[in-house]
Amino acid sequence: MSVQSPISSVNDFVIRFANVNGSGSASANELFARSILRMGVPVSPRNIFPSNIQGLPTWYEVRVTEDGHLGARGGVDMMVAMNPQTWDRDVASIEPGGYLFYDSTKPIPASKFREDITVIGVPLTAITNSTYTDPRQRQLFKNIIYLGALSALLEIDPKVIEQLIGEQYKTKEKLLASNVHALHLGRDWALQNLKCPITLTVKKSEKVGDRIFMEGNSAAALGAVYGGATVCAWYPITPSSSVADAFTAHCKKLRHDPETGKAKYAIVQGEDELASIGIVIGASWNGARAFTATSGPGVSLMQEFIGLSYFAEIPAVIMNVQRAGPSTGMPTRTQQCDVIACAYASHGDTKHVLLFPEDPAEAFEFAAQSFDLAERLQTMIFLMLDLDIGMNHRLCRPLKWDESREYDRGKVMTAEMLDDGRDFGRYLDVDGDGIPFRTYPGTHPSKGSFFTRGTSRDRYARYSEDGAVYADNMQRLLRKFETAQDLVPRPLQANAQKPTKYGVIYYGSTSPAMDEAIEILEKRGHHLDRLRIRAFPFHSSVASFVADHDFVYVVEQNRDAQLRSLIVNENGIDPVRLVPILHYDGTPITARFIAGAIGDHQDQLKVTPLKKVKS
Amino acid sequence: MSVQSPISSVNDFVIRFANVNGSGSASANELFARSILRMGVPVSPRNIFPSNIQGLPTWYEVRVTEDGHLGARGGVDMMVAMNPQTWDRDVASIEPGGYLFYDSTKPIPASKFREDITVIGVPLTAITNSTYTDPRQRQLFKNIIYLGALSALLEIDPKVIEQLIGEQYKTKEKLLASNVHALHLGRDWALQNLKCPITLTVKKSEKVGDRIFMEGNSAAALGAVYGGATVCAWYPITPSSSVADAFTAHCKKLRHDPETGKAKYAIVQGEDELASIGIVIGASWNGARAFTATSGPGVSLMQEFIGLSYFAEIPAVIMNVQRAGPSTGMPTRTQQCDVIACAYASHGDTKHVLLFPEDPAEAFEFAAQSFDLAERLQTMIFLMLDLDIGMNHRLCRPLKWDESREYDRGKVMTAEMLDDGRDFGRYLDVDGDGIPFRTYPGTHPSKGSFFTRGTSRDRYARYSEDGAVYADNMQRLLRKFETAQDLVPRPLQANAQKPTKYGVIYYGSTSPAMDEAIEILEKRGHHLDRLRIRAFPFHSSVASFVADHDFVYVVEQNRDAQLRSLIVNENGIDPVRLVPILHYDGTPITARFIAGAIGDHQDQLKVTPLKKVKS
Amino acid sequence: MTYIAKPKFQHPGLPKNDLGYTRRDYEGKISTLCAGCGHDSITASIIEACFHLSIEPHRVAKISGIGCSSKTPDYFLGNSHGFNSVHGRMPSVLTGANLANRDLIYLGVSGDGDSASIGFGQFAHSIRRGVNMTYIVENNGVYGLTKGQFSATADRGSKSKKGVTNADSAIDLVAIALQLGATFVARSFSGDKTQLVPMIEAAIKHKGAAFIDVISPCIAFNNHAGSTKSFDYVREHNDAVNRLDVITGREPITVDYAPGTVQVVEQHDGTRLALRKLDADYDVHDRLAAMTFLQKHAAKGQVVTGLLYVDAESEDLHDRLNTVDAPLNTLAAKDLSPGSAALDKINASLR
Amino acid sequence: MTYIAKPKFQHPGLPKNDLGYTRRDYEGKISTLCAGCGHDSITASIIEACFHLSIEPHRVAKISGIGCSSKTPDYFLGNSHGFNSVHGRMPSVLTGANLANRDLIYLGVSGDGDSASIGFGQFAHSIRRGVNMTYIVENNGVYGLTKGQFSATADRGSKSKKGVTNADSAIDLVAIALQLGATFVARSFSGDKTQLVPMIEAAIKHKGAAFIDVISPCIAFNNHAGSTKSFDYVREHNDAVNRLDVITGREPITVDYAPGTVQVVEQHDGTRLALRKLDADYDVHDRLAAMTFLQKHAAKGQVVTGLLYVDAESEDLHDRLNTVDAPLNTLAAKDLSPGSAALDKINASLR
Ligand SMILES: Cc1ncc(C[n+]2csc(CCOP(=O)(O)OP(=O)(O)O)c2C)c(N)n1
Ligand SMILES: Cc1ncc(C[n+]2csc(CCOP(=O)(O)OP(=O)(O)O)c2C)c(N)n1
Ligand code: SF4
Ligand code: SF4
Ligand SMILES: [Mg+2]
Ligand SMILES: [Mg+2]
Repeated sequence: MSVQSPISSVNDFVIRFANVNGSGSASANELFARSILRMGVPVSPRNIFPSNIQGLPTWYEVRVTEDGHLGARGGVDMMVAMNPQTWDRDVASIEPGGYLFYDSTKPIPASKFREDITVIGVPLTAITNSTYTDPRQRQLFKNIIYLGALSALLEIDPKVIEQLIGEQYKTKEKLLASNVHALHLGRDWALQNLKCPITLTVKKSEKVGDRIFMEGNSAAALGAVYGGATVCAWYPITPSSSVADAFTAHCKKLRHDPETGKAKYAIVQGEDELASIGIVIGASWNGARAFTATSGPGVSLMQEFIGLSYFAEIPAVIMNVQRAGPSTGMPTRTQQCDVIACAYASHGDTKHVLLFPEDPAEAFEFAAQSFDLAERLQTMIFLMLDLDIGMNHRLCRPLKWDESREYDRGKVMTAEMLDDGRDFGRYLDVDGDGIPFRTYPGTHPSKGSFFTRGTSRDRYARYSEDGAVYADNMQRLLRKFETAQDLVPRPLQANAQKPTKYGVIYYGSTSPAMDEAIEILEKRGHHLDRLRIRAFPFHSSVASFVADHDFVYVVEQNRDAQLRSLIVNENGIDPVRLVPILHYDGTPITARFIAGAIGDHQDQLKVTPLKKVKS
Repeated sequence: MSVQSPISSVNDFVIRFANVNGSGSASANELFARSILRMGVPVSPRNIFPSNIQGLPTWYEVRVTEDGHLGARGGVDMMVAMNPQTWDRDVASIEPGGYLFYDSTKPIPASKFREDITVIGVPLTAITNSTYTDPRQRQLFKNIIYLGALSALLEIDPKVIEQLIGEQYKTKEKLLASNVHALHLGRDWALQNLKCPITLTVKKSEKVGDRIFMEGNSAAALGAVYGGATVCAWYPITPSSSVADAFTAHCKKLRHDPETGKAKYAIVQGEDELASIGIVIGASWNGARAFTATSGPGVSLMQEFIGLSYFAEIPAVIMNVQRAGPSTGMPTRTQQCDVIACAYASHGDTKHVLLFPEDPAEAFEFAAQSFDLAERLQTMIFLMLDLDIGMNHRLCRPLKWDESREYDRGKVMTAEMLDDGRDFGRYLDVDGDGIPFRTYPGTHPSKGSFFTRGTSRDRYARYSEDGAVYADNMQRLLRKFETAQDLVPRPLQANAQKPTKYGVIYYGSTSPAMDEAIEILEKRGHHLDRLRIRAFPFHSSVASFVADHDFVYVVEQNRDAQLRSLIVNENGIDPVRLVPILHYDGTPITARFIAGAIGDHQDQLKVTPLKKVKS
Repeated sequence: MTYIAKPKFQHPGLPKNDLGYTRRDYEGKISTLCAGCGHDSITASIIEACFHLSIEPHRVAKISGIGCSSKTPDYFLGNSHGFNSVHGRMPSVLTGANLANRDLIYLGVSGDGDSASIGFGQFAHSIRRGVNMTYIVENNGVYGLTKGQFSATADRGSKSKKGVTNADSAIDLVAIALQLGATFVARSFSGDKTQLVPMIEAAIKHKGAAFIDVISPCIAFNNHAGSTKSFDYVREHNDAVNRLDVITGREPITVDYAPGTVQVVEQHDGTRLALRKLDADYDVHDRLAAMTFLQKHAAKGQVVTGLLYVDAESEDLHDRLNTVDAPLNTLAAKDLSPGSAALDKINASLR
Repeated sequence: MTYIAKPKFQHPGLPKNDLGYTRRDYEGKISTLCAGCGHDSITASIIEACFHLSIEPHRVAKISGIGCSSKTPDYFLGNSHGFNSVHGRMPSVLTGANLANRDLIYLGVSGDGDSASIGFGQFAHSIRRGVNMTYIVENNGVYGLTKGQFSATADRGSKSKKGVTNADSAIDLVAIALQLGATFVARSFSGDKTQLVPMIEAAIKHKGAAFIDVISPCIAFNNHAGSTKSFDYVREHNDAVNRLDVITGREPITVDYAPGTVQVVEQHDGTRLALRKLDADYDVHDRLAAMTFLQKHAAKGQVVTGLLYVDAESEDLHDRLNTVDAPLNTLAAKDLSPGSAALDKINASLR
């Protein structure tokens, strides 16, 4: 075997499955992850898939992490190499001392292996073909067979897997049995032919607790259900399509009138993103809660409508599941690269509210809240998800809903109020918060109607091209944006164990990698206070946080340090104080990367005089 | 008359014509401006028109300015009040001691006038109706009649006007004669019935020199003709439509093959802005020089394609004639409000080149240059015009063209080069400047072809979803953007007469108002060095300029200090050092406004400690 | 356009409709369009139709894109909410509005540039979906507001005011609407109020996507010789297939029609459309025949007007989506939020 | 899809065309589509057609939008430049490319989502303008690349793989293309290479907007019972009106056709299309009849295929714009810049 001693770990390793897409491996791999979870051990799986439907390489990575480190880690301790196309790359990516698991049916020349890893061959094709004849069955059951073998090698409780299979095929007795059979085919072969277990093992634990395992897109969609969204218009685009799919599924279960069977929602697949956002704006204008889900190219196409939302003050929600840009970019890779495109979306002077959930639980909460914010602020709210939390299952705290919660429909003038003689000026700042009253169409036979336009009008929505009237309105919109600062989710601060002059700002899906990086950095002797930004515009505590530290790192998953730009620009902060830490190759950011980049910078700091540090 | 003594001035006053649009006043008013110009006295006219076709108020303002102050001044010395709709506003806007010229055919109650102005009534309708019977003739000639009366009052040489009429109706003898007749009707009435001249007069001068009088949109279009644009695709939108109109007109005159009569250009009115920019991108991809002209809403719609241009590295030119935003905004008002929308256009990490011409002469030069830049840099170039310079006639230096100038077609690999065995990688940085070679479609039977996409690909344009490959490309694009800094027009610096710690940065149409403001400020004892930015990305001299001054004002015609944001963001400058001076009511910025805002701030500086100055 | 403010005073003797409203109650702001613009006549017809139908004026939502035509919703139904949205996107905004509240009447007003050029996609898809709306295109063959460029409905070979000949094939929105499954398709002429008013009434009463193409000459830019959208041209080439009477009440049809000359169509809500045939062979229920008829006459340079097709059994987008009867915008947290117990179940299923 | 690299070696005995190229010279990268995808058959037909026409492989520009279909230009004509642009915008990109260089052959490849949903406007307007191109829609009734949602060409009442019934009216791109003035309109089936190959050849040889709708089943998401775009469904309902032979040389038509069964169409460049009629009454020059025929058969659930309409006298956008013969992208400063003397004159006129 290898000179290098094998990596030894209980409940803390990374295993990666290299497959071909369309081969049915996804469900077997997910079963693998879930079975560990059921053993009480936290896992964090990630799907790395190509932008096509069938035949190209795809990977499924599972980080098994007793300590609950849910960020990507980097490196692979065990590779399940099922794709000859990517064999070389896959073998190369294994950590020294790691394991290679492969289908040994056909002999593979020795040169294709490595000296410093442990190689485990299982004749998967042979086992499969000796049992199954149907080609599709062969393809599917081979996956279950390797799962069985792995359960033996890693000491995963087969009962747990059986139970999961049982849940999956509740009503399909036959499929259930044949899957269990395949599982044991693999397991038995391994137990009989290999030294089981290896030095990577799973041991029952209690670390999962009451946490749930969910995709961010599904959580956001559920948030929209709870938040009272009734109209969803969307256009398919990776990685956001599953938001609409999930909204449809949730609504089918939760939103039909029990008596009539009728739907308390309307979902329209638009002919494009312009139609989708147009439908959302029309519905919101007319008093329904409406949203769309899209990704970068869609956001680009929606720009004109986003400006209309800003200026005509129409509530609306866009869930932007970010992928690598620019242009078509890498549709199946993750980034946080639309921060500027959303914050300042549309031509002219505009600013928009952004929410940055860190995980599915927050995606649920913020999604529900986004409708309150949209209606309160009468403007566009962007829920900034990304592929990493949107399309991957992530362990998170259980979702909660306060039974007594009412929706904040914002300032809506009713027929009664109009009859009471309330002065209605659609763009009148009655309360000094920049937020005017609106009326729903059809409210009152003779009062409160107005003509909505994206163009020149006065406080009473009457047409006006007067410069002073225009400037007055633009200033009010700024006031409204200031009001937003205190309504959106506040940043969360966590201080280092020791007082420190250094801070770090981060947001969204970077969260778990950041938490883990802090631990690594602390071990390296670097202490940092943390601020997780959860929304734009920034609460005043962001500026204070920067003011309280000599340097603040801003960790982002984009090239151009987009959030940092916003902080500088909106809070008047000297950019030299904000050090960008940027990860933008389309893979999820890792603790190793963050700790490395910040650690190096901190080390340098000790030798470089303050002035020379280039941001 | 008035207690206030009348404003007295030779060759330095502002006269404003208040009319109704569609009434044919525009050409008479332009005749007025041109006649003064022909007397050698600089004028700066501005059209203030509504977003409709007929029947709404419109104003034409002429600043007569011996000193050559071509910016808007603010205030009105003489109002020609031809529109009863706006009478009250118009009368109110006259400077104390100013003049009101009106149609006295119908008596107007005394309460409708002011004490502190000189009122001049001419029974225009009566004079017109006693001579003409046809309603359209009446409408048109009334304008010429007031022009005649004004010529007497202001001492404009009637010969000059006659000559201009002659040029206009060269081939239309009859129209010529009747216009001259109308002119004298008005002139004679005034000479006989009024005290002529008044205290505002025009006197022959030599100050115009060899300057020309042109609209920026027409100049930019001519620049496109000289710069070799062969494909223009556009969609009508105010205030940019006249770019395409002018390009059509120029091409008709200058770009037909003398022998065959065939067109050396193709102009397509797209069905919308998405089609227009798509056509431009397709044409540029295929090796033609192509452009579109649009305004804010169009820029919003083009965002996806702009990202494609950035990432797939397709040259293209967008002439953005800015109007007041956001959303539909005020289509007939001016702003510089799309700076951010263009600089960071599209989702994902993107940056684009912007050019900021100050007047028609520069619009011509930059337009021509934009095609060289687009092809050299293989990216989108925005020519940032605005309504103020785009749709108004502005006096500027004559246009020049170097006969020997060749187009810079950038790095294009030819069949010969390919046959010579040159390594062709579409996205290969062969020269370290970030700019790769491209080939035109159809170049070579077996070499140099490639597949263009807005998505994942390597240096040889082969499909790749590899993270390292992606990041490598994104870094090269940054390098290319750095290269752009030294290719785009440099900022122009003008230092104060005395050494000063203060500077001011400005750009585009703000230019003449800024120059004038400097004079005013100097009189007030404030000395400022000036830097006119002419392009983004910024040349290194921008950062040095800021570094060389304690404070730098950044004068802009938008609400959100957009250029200032760019300077801070791209040059890492402490925002506290850049003081925004913002004018954004849709009217052109004035010297009075700038001098007032900067002057006040400077005055304050003397009393406020540095730290407390809020940007 | 005149700048004299409209007097608020209503003459007590003004005729009232069933709800007690006068025509004045259906008017809006004073038009800022050019004097003589065809669009203003359409505005007048809309006012007349709504008055005649005794619609509650505030129960209409008026939605438009951008253009002279799209400005008109400000000039009628002043007590209704209006939305002058963005260029070419009226259909999507209207679709959304309709989904939010199925109880209002939706009037979409657009121009030919708005609907056939930039908005052709949205036009098509809103019709395919069967959105319950009255979709009016005020078709002048040019972009009025941006000063007279050809739009996509300009006929091939027709001349612009500046003398340029249009080389592109025209889009006939009526033909396309038929092709795309609109359940009510009509064409009229802004100069023919007798035809237009009942047509608008019928469209409003129609359930589903009702499309009316109204040729509406642009006085300023497209009313010259060589144009096929001028008053003169349309008057000369107008070929009306039928005349419409809309009968809303329960009373029997009293008007006397010569036998065989009338086709009566009963719509969902009981409204009956009495169609006096001008072309004897024309059957408003035959989509295919309508398309063929149109093509044939178009080839001869004729402008076919009238109610061209109607499907009385039409359904709308709400039917297709099976939405609840209550307007979605009236549902509150108690109707929409599944509650914490349901959430606990969901949590449990995710472990 | 297979991951084994295609061998570069060409068998010396491979058949060659007039220019000496083998089929291999018209191939591209290895397809990454699903095994059995209809689109791959279209790719093969394009290769065959180009080989047969003896086109210089690098003188074609291949332009597409986004989708599985839009990926295919990478899989044929590897020596041509290709442009996989943005979703739904192939037509505008192609139009621009065509304007820049009238000497290349333009092949636009799109999907039904790409052309009928997001790109419906661009599809329509490029056709109205008469852009000289071969516009192929690889029509599977779904969005393949985003995993099987209905596109706008999905028939009303047809079922998705998940069992959802499509409620919206379908867009028939062929009918719309006819309506919009396309001068060459055809439909075929990816499974019928004998029909498709000459059709592509004829389209390439056509001057003007040539549109081909190719039903191209999606193996992964739309090949089930209930779909009207499955292999089985199309095979069963295919109703071909004619079969085409393309004769490019000067030689007389040698194939023997029964008298009265063939219609010969000569296109601009002398290419003759010999149309063997399968439906005796069908006249490819009658646009109106074609539309009627289509509608009637569509109503019966039939998928009409064949060359449905051709105008041999067609002109293209360059004709309409009267552009010079030399490709615009070859003009240099001396051709384009009017020079300083002209500028001095302009200056003088502006004083
Ligand atoms: C995105 C966008 N592009 C262009 C414009 C400029 N624009 C305003 S109205 C109009 C055309 C209107 O034509 P049509 O719809 O026919 O209306 P009409 O004025 O003729 O009634 C255009 C192009 C705009 N407002 N928005
Ligand atoms: C602006 C934009 N919206 C959405 C997408 C996502 N997307 C990629 S392909 C596609 C649909 C393709 O369908 P179709 O054109 O029918 O091609 P097929 O895959 O079926 O061949 C969509 C919606 C995108 N790339 N760009
Ligand atoms: S420009 Fe034409 S469409 Fe617009 S208001 Fe005037 S006449 Fe009507
Ligand atoms: S998903 Fe459908 S269209 Fe896409 S490659 Fe697979 S079979 Fe073809
Ligand atoms: Mg129009
Ligand atoms: Mg498809």
